[in-house]
Amino acid sequence: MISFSGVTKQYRGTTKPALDNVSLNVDKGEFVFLVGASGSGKSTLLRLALKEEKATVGEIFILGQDVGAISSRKVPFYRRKLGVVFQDFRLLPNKTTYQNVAFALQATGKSRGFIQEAVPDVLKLVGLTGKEARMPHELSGGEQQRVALARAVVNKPAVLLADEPTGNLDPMTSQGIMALLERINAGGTTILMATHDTMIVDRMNKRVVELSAGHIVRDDEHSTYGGI
Amino acid sequence: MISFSGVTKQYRGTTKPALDNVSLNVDKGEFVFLVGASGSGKSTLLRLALKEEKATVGEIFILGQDVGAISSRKVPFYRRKLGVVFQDFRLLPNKTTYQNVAFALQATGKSRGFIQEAVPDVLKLVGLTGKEARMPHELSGGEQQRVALARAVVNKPAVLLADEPTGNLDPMTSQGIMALLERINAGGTTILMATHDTMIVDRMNKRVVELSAGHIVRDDEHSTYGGI
Amino acid sequence: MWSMIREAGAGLRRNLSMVISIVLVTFISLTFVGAAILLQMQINQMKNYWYDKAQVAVYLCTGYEQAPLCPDGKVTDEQKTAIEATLKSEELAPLIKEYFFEDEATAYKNFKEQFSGSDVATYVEADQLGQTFWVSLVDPSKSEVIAQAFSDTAGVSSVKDQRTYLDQIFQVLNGASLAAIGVAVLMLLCAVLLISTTIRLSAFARRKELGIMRFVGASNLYIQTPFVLEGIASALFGSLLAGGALVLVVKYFVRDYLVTAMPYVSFIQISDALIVWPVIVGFGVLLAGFSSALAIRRYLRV
Amino acid sequence: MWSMIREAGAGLRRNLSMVISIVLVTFISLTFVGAAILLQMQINQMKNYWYDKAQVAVYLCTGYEQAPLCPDGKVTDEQKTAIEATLKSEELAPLIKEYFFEDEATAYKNFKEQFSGSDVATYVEADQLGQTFWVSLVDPSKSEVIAQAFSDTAGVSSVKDQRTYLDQIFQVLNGASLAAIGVAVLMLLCAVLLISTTIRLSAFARRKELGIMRFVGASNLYIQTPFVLEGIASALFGSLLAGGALVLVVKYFVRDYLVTAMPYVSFIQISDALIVWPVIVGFGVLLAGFSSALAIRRYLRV
Ligand SMILES: Nc1ncnc2c1ncn2[C@@H]1O[C@H](COP(=O)(O)OP(=O)(O)OP(=O)(O)O)[C@@H](O)[C@H]1O
Ligand SMILES: Nc1ncnc2c1ncn2[C@@H]1O[C@H](COP(=O)(O)OP(=O)(O)OP(=O)(O)O)[C@@H](O)[C@H]1O
Ligand SMILES: [Mg+2]
Ligand SMILES: [Mg+2]
Repeated sequence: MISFSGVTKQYRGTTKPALDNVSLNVDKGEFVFLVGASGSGKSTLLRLALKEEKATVGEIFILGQDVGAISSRKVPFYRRKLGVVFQDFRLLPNKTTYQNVAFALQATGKSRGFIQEAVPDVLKLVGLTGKEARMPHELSGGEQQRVALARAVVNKPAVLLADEPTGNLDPMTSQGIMALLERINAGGTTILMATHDTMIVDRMNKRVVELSAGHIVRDDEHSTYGGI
Repeated sequence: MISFSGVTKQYRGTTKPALDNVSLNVDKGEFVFLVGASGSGKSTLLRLALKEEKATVGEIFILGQDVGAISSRKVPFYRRKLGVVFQDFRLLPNKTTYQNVAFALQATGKSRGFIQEAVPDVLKLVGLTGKEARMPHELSGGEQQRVALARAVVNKPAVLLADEPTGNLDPMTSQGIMALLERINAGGTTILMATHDTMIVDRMNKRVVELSAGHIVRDDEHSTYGGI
Repeated sequence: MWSMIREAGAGLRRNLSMVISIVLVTFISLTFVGAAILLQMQINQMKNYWYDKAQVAVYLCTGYEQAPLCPDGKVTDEQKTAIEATLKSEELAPLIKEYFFEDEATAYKNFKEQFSGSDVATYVEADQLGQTFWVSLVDPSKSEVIAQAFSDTAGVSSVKDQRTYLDQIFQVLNGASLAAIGVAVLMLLCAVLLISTTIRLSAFARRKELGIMRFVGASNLYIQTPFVLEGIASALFGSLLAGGALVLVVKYFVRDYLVTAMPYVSFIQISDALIVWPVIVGFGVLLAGFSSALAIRRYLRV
Repeated sequence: MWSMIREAGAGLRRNLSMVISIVLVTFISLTFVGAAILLQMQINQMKNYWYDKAQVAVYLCTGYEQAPLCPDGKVTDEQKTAIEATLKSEELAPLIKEYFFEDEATAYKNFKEQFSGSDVATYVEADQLGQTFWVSLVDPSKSEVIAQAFSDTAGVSSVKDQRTYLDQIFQVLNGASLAAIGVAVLMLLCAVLLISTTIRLSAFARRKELGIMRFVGASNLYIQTPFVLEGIASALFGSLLAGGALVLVVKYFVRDYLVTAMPYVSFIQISDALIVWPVIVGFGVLLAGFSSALAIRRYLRV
């Protein structure tokens, strides 16, 4: 599903690579935590998977596609097959819950009829039924992240990339988001999630990949944050 | 030196005042900590003192001047009598240490001769002799804050306002900045410093004013952060 | 599609003073482009009307000429026959499409008509105008040959190619249209710069939204279209104004004023301006479309 | 001061395409302003030269006139004496500054000079031009009185006020300068909008620095001066170009071309364009200074 082989990424103007000869395989339906200190390269790995950046060396295959070989014209079509969530939600502040989710579908050229069916469904999935007309600032952090999740999964992507999706949330709210992610994962979506949150990793008991200064230093099934 | 009487500040578009009927007197040469939870109004109080914002109700006298009555044309001349430091240093990234300090003097119309005398003096005071030609990104956080402090005191202001000046620094470095502030205070400068840092407040044993939701809830001489 | 138009409208409102500038600059530049086109049309019109009709005049002696021109006084009938023979000669005949003889009475009638209202008309008498052979050439640019053939012929006072008068006028009109093109090119350059700056400002204001569009997989076309529409809309307004201005100029200045002031010149019609209008609008829209597409593409390339 | 100029230079480089636009727009607008000024100078020059010299011509009969004008043929000496008496009469004398009599020989000489190079010159003989009383009026606008006084006088063919010819020319020139002013006003509006937008962009790019300046107590003057300099510098360049363009137009078009083409008209000199240059530059600089000062003041007001 996701395969990195010998991937190195060096940002222009830096001396040390952000990722250094990383190889990683994630199978269909897996739930993988990406952990590591700040600056260890977690976000860089996700950005490469999204083709927001190009790998300096190495090959990345996602959903059977050679990510490095996708022409810039094809990138949007590739990204539609992925879902993404970020720490800072990235909602449009002047659009309601419904519009924020619908926007992602409009932008990918979906028909009005499809949008009118899909959006309420996904909002129900994330538990936001009744809050369709709220603006982002009228929602709590956890609710905003649910909107972002709804937007990410409304296209039914096979892969969901999450970069510290609970970073701005308190433990209770984080719990709710993780439960939701687990449900999405149970539906067959492969999830790759970067996080700092020890508690979450420890409770979930999933595969953990640890990065340190751009190297993978640990890759354990059913592990905890600090555990071996 | 600094006197707030019955000051209320309500930002436009908000329902709760950020400061609510605050009265406070600071004498010449005092060192006062302003503590309180996030959003309690510490920065707002300092901003009112700087006349960056106007009080909604109440009077503020600083250095014998009625701050509310200063015409916008006179504001720059008033500000020259104050020194200010912030958590994020606010240095110009494309100017050296020397230039960052000299800039404050140029902007207030000081002569070239005066600048050439005053800047090395103040850099020696903050312990940056030898680093005059460094750019901000070539300095550690503590050193950057020293540059900001040098810039704040180069005009020999009678009052120094500091808004969480150690907020971005580790405990060791904070210690150095606090020692420097104590030295400046010993030279006769009145200091009003907003902070979150329990350790610093506890060690310094100075007057502590605590804000909570815009009210002064404590005002003790020689106190600690949590103490009564 | 509808949402794209709304986005473009919001962008225009955001940068109102830039948009006004674009409208003004495209208005002025395209007005000058249009003026240059209309001047060329006017030149063509005059060429069509006059240039092929332009003949070589072989003026015969009237007897009133200044000393060296006609030593023998007024042209005699023998001289006239000789001149006509030269026109029919093997040498000249193949070059000449046709010629006709204008006698003194006809010349006077034409002269009176041409200068009616001018003082000169009252001074000139029929016999002063004299007789003329009007020669139409197969190739009107070869008038030199006729001039040479009659340079020393007795009874001929002078040979004049009417085209030399016209060429002077055309030269002035051409100069004016070059000047108009010069102003237009500078202003078009300015329009392109302004459109691309505005598009970038607009993209900067919407950078957050653009970022979201990109990671949800919006196609480049979807992302770029509102910006291109925005560029086109502002230029469109300017070019419509320019076309309108040209129609008004042709109506009030050319048709109402010039046509009355110079009744013997054939001027362009309002219909010509109406043809130029869509040309100008199309040109403005294309230009704006290209420059905004280029600007947004460069801005969005990471 | 030096550092302010450096700041302004950095600001200009940052918004290069805006600055180029400002230069082009001020260039074009001030060229048109200057052209309007020069046209007015030309009108004044022609007025000075011709308008006060403009006289009322009382043309006497030559005998060549068309039927109803001079039923008695050529003017007789008695008629001339009567006409001169009317000019000296109590009624007319106070209105007349001076008059003089032009005989046939002088008229012919003047005519030849004026129309040298034209065909008309070859047709006209001395006795056709006839004799004329040239009347200069105390108030040149009162020519009607003279025309009425001689409307039925025997021996007078017609009375013409030379000013009527001039007024037509002036009307066209005035129209041209109004059109130039129209273009200039639109472009100046555009320049003001562009300058204020650029200043705001510049202030936005330097907002961090401006914040620091404000809390260290920099005076408003110190903060605003670089922005005003920035606005002035870009407009200055455009207005210098405009002045240069006008001087070139006057040199190559007016002095070299028109003066040769129309030797009897008095045209403006290069020195006139050199006077207009500083006027235009001053105008451009003031405009830019005001609009950037206003823009930065509005931006910095919190
Ligand atoms: N656009 C960029 N240009 C240059 N260097 C970058 C860029 N983005 C990241 N880096 C550098 O690459 C390294 C890895 O950064 P990355 O953001 O992947 O870390 P991270 O593990 O996500 O950290 P965090 O937990 O703070 O989000 C860091 O040293 C960072 O400074
Ligand atoms: N410019 C503003 N407009 C509207 N509300 C504001 C503005 N600045 C501050 N506030 C509000 O005023 C209140 C007090 O803010 P202030 O920044 O003074 O708190 P603080 O004590 O400095 O907090 P912190 O420790 O986080 O810096 C908060 O509720 C804040 O949201
Ligand atoms: Mg990260
Ligand atoms: Mg604060």
